[in-house]
Amino acid sequence: MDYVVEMIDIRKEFPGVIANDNVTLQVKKGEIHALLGENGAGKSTLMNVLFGLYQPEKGEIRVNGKTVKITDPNVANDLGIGMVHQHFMLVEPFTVTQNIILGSEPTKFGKINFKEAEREVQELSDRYGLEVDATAKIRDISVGMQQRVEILKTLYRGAEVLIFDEPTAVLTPQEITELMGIMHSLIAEGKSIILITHKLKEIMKISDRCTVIRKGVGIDTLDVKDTSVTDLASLMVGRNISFNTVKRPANPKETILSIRNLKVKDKRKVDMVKGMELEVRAGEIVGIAGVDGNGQSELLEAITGLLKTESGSVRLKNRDITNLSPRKVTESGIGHIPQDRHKYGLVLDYSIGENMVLQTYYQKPFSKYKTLNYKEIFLKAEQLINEYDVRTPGVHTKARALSGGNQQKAIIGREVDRSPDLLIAAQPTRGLDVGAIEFIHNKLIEERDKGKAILLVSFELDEILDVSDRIAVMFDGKNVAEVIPEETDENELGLLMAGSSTEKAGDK
Amino acid sequence: MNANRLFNILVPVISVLIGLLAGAFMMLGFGYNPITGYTALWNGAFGDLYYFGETIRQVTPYIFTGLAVAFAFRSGLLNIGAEGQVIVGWLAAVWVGTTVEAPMVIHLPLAIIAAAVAGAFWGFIPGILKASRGVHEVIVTIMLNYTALYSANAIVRNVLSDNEDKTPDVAATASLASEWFQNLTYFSRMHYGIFIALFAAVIMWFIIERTSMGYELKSVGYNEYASKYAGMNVKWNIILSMIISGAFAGLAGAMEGLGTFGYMSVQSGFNNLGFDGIAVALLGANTAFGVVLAAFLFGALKVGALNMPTEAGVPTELVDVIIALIIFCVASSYIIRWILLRFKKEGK
Amino acid sequence: MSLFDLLQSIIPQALFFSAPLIFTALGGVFSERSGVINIGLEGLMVMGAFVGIVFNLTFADVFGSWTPWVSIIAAAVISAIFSLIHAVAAVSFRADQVVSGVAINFLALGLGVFLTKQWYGKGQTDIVSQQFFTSDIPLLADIPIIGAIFFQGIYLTSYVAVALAFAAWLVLYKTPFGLRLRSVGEHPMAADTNGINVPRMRYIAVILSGALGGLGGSVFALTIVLNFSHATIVGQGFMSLAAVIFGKWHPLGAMGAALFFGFAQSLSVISGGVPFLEDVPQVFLLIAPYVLTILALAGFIGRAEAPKANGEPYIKGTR
Amino acid sequence: ACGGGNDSKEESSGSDNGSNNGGSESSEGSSDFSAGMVTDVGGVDDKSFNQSAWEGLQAWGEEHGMEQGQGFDYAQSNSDSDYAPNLNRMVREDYNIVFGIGYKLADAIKDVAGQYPDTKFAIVDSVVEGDNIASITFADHEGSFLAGVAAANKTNTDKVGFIGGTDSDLINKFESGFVAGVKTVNPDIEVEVQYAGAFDAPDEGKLIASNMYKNDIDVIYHSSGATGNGVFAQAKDIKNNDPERKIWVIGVDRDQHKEGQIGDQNVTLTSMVKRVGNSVQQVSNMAMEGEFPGGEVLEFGVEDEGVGLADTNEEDYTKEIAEAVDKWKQKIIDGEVDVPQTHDELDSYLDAL
Ligand SMILES: Nc1ncnc2c1ncn2[C@@H]1O[C@H](COP(=O)(O)OP(=O)(O)OP(=O)(O)O)[C@@H](O)[C@H]1O
Ligand SMILES: Nc1ncnc2c1ncn2[C@@H]1O[C@H](COP(=O)(O)OP(=O)(O)OP(=O)(O)O)[C@@H](O)[C@H]1O
Ligand SMILES: [Mg+2]
Ligand SMILES: [Mg+2]
Repeated sequence: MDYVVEMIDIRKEFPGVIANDNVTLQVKKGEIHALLGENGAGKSTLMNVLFGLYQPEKGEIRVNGKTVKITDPNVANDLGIGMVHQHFMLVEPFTVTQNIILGSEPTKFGKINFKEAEREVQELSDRYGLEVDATAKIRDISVGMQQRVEILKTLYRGAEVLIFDEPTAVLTPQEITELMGIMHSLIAEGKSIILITHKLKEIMKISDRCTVIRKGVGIDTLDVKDTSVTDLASLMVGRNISFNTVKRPANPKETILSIRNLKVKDKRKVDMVKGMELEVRAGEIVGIAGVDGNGQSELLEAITGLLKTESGSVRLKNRDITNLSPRKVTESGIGHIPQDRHKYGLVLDYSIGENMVLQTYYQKPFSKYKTLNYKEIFLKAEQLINEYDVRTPGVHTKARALSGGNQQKAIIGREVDRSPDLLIAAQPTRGLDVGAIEFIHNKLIEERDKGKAILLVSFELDEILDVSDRIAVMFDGKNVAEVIPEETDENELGLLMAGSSTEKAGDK
Repeated sequence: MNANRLFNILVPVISVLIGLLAGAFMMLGFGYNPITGYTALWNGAFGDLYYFGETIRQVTPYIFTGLAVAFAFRSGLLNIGAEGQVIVGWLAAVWVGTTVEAPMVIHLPLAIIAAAVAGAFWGFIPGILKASRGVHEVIVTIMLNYTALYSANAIVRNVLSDNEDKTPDVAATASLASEWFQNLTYFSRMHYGIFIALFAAVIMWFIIERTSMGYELKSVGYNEYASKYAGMNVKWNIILSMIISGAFAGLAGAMEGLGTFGYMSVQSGFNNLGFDGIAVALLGANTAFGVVLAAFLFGALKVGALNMPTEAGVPTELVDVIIALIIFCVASSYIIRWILLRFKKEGK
Repeated sequence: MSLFDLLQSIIPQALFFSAPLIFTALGGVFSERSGVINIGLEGLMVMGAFVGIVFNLTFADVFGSWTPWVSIIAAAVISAIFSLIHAVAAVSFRADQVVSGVAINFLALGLGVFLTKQWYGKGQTDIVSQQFFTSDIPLLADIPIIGAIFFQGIYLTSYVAVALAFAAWLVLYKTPFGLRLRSVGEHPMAADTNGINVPRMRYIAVILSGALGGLGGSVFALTIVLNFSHATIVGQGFMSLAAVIFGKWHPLGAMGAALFFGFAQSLSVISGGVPFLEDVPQVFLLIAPYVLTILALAGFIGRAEAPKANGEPYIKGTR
Repeated sequence: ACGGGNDSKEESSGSDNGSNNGGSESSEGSSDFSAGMVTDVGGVDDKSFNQSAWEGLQAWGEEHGMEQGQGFDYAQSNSDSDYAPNLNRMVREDYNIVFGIGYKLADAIKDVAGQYPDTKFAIVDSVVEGDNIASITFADHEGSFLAGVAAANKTNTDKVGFIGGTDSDLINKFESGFVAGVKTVNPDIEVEVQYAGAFDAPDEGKLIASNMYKNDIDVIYHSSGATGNGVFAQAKDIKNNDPERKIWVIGVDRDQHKEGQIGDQNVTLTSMVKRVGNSVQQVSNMAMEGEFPGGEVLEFGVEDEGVGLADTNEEDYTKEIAEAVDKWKQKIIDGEVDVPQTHDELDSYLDAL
């Protein structure tokens, strides 16, 4: 009856793919409605249809009971639908205000009235407690604040229904908590929210109802209070999922990686790593917990040779590898699953087969006398694709055409197969669905059990707590505490990551 | 995937047809008989062995500039500077050809290598600026074109000649000219360079498709971050790509300096070999084999065009318009693919 | 030569030489700010020169002394229409923009000379009878020193160019249109989700570049060359492109760069009277603008950041 | 019209060529004779000697009742690499004599003439050796000398200028003759010489001219092809602002009177005219009559009106000037002055003054 938004029997096709197949979604006024599904299930597509970016082949959309045709985002805006996209839609060199007013600028004599706009933005920000600086440039503000700008954008346009597409994937635990607070205050103002996320716990915590999509088909809509995480997961994947990563206790041996007093500046010459100490031993997984921006990326880039260090040393199996070139580092026995798989992990325009030898193409048997042997290359690729369950039409398919999860599996296959002494995994499951996450976690543990050293960096505490044997907390460029997962919890970790009471935690 | 192959062939073919069709309509519109016009074009390009020889003569540098542009393209760089690289290559070849004395086995290769090195150097500048300072290669190469033009003119006039408009002829020991070809083709200027050009195409194919170097170059072109992550030297690959590209273009200059002309003269403007090379590369889908085919087409169009005013009264510029339209079509291949897909769908 | 004499001979010349470059470079700024690379500026200038001259020759009797002004407007209009080809290819057909620009250059020259031969029966037109003339700006010309340097013997078109640069700055940085145009060049998808019609903005920008390139070409033809042939525009478009980049994609920057080129050019001509430059071989002065641009790009003017989406076709729904 | 000489044979044999009386051969034979020319990159409408040559060839065709494509024709070169194929085309279409217009074609003529010893060739503005080649040259320096005389007689400021295209031997010939002419009349007159570096840089031409006029130079002789357009543009602009200002341009190659028209005034004082057309017409007839001057160098100088000054601008090119010019012209013809052709010759000429 009092649905604000109804999408009925929506069908959307892409060449070769039916992204949405008669999906129905009904959102009540004042609720937080979660949308759940595996990677590629069709969630973003459905929301893009609602926001007017795509036109459905079939189906009906009603807003406040009235049938509408949303031909472009302007129409959606006019209907009070706003969207916070998975990948932020912000113009980096512009200010916060410019981004917010873009497309509906207040003018005076034909000129933009920036004063007026800034005042309005600040007012709106204060009203919802978003704490946004209206005059700052986007490129200078944190990811969390960027997301609040996105929210402001929708509010500025008078959105009554807000769509959040995986808003928490890029946020720190603290920011996630803040975001949930913001969502609650939005609901309190009478807005409705559609939330896409893979994090089932979040859904349980915040949403009222939940719609599950599987492979483009709408499966069910349920009241969240009547269900459980396990139920949701099996609905989503279509089979039972075990959440407690099963693993035997670690059996650490000799030291593989040892980092001493490492100092690194980032590309803008800002000190990011300020005296890092760390050891990783064979047969253990060391997790680095920490809020984004505390030097994790720079630490990894320094280890792998992508960034030059200022001082200190990195030793691998007692060999000094400080400031070696990336290739030398790789050859000395490090595998690296990079944080940004599209930017670093893959050459998207190469076939998946060619991507499989990105680290080894110049070695035998793939290359002899500097001439490539494609037979060997594709043979290897086939083997890895089978072994790591990479779902692709074939080795000649471009990496670009694979879904995120499968791209990630390909990278992991490539890196693990080289059997490095140290495997660095940075955010290996970011944005992936539970099925893929399970697979990857198991792989990491399997490698550990084979006696490899594993360094895991993640912003997701669940992951850190589930997978690691030992946790190093990184704050302000330093290793501020080391804890054992069994002896700690999210709360304590959260505090450590925020840099508070290092001593107290150290005592423990 | 097979369909993709088919498109890759269909798109250039359709583009050429559209270009020629548009040219025909233009002739009709201005009161010429398109059949007469194109017959004149055909005769001017293939009418007899002389014209055929001249066409090959024109094709030779086109293959080189096409390869130059295509090679850079494969590693994500747009070499608008083939024009200037041709000029410095030409200059270097003639310089060696006119000032060095040596037996042919040394002299000719030396002159050719000089051209390649000069072109490579002219490509190295935008390469290193891009690699070390992130300066966009398009703008640097454009600036270098003019720099090459004016500098070469000054050198021809003041260094290689005594204030004249052209250098002396290159020594016979450095000449690519072939009496045998000339006799065969009623004294066309076809020369041995065509073999070097075809060989260069094979080299390019081999480097790009079969070597780890080619793998790196392409990888850097697609994604320099991933390449760096994979341990490739991104900067060096950018430089290398421009060096090889420049060397190809420099060799086009050698073809002119040692083959077609046998000297270098003061150029009042660009000879467009480099800019035409962009069209050749594009039509050839940036592959070595495609470049050779496209070079034949453009060579024939250019040489055949000269016959149009005399035989059909049609201004030669018509061919420039046709070539421009072909470039548009190939560049807009997306829309051709789209239409083809539509046809295919409806055909089902 | 005293400094005053030097300035008085250089500045007005630099201004007249720069004006066509300023017009065209402003066009380049609009186009590239919207995310469409425009290597075709040269061709747009050729088209402008062609139309400007042909119009002038044809309608000199009708418009009398107003002919040059009407001619450049006609040139702007026709070039704007001509630039649609680039817009269609680059925006709608997702063509490689650099390549499409190169094709524009070929097409303009081919078409221009073809039509000239068609209409005049020869490869170049006659000299126009109604060209632009310099004049002294009333009042301002009488200001001591400054007047002589800046306001005597100046083409009005030079001032139009300078004024347009400021207008372009206003439009790009102070109006909704400008904000939208720049957003389209930086992050078209963001613009799209904000309800901005990306293709339309890009079309408008390219058409503007056509109009301004047409102005540049016709002003060049009607102040300097006075007829049209294959050699009327030889590199001025590429110099304008250099000015766009040298000027960091900013209208005032582009103007500054164009003025700098004009300055270098006129310096190279009057070098004879300047003690230091006297002994420099002419070729060095000839290549100076190009080499300086390279050097400037290489570091002396700091990092010039192109609009982020420059050169990328916008395809709805891809990431 | 399609086809070259081959087709024209049959067709024109039926046409009326009774007016064709210049030939020593039969009228049937004379209609068999055909002449073609290959332009340099300037094209037949370059307002310079390509055009002049073409006009000459057309006049020759008219004289013998022919039409373009049937008895005479031209081939246009768009780039330096087109010369050889164009010459070949002409030969292969059985033209009996083929002209190469401009020194740029010298090499191509040399090659092609060697390959086709049975065809007659003529090169304009250069000297090429060969039994089947006639070299047509012009005494540019003599004409320029007269231009210098005119300029010296006209200048009120005692400063004149010379703008050259490229600093080459050919243009130095113009410069030397001009400077010699000026200094001969009045050694105190300053001559400023500047080269634009190109024949197609009107912007450079305009800048240079602007600078020269600013420095009180009042007569500029340009020998710079299309670069000269800029010189005329500048002169006309000055004239427009200040109709009283006395400044002039001296044109080159052909009468550039039209280029100088501004309102009811004209800034073209005179032009150093090269009558390329005459020479082409003349040599064609010689060839047709079997008197082809193969292997010879024909220099067309002031004596045979090959070069001279245009007197279209009656108002400015006064009787006094004309008389002075005529006086020196006679001295050249009589061999009293030996006009310098190079910088070296100029230096010794000036020393001897
Ligand atoms: N622009 C597109 N072109 C072609 N296919 C697309 C496009 N966008 C999405 N798809 C396809 O539609 C399906 C649904 O994609 P969608 O992005 O909606 O999934 P999702 O549920 O949002 O996944 P994720 O959780 O990874 O964000 C996928 O199979 C995908 O391949
Ligand atoms: N150009 C394309 N052609 C075909 N399919 C595509 C293309 N781009 C994206 N897709 C499809 O879109 C789907 C959704 O994208 P995907 O899920 O990989 O993004 P993601 O998981 O959100 O990754 P990330 O979070 O790293 O951006 C994938 O299944 C992929 O097949
Ligand atoms: Mg999604
Ligand atoms: Mg995703």
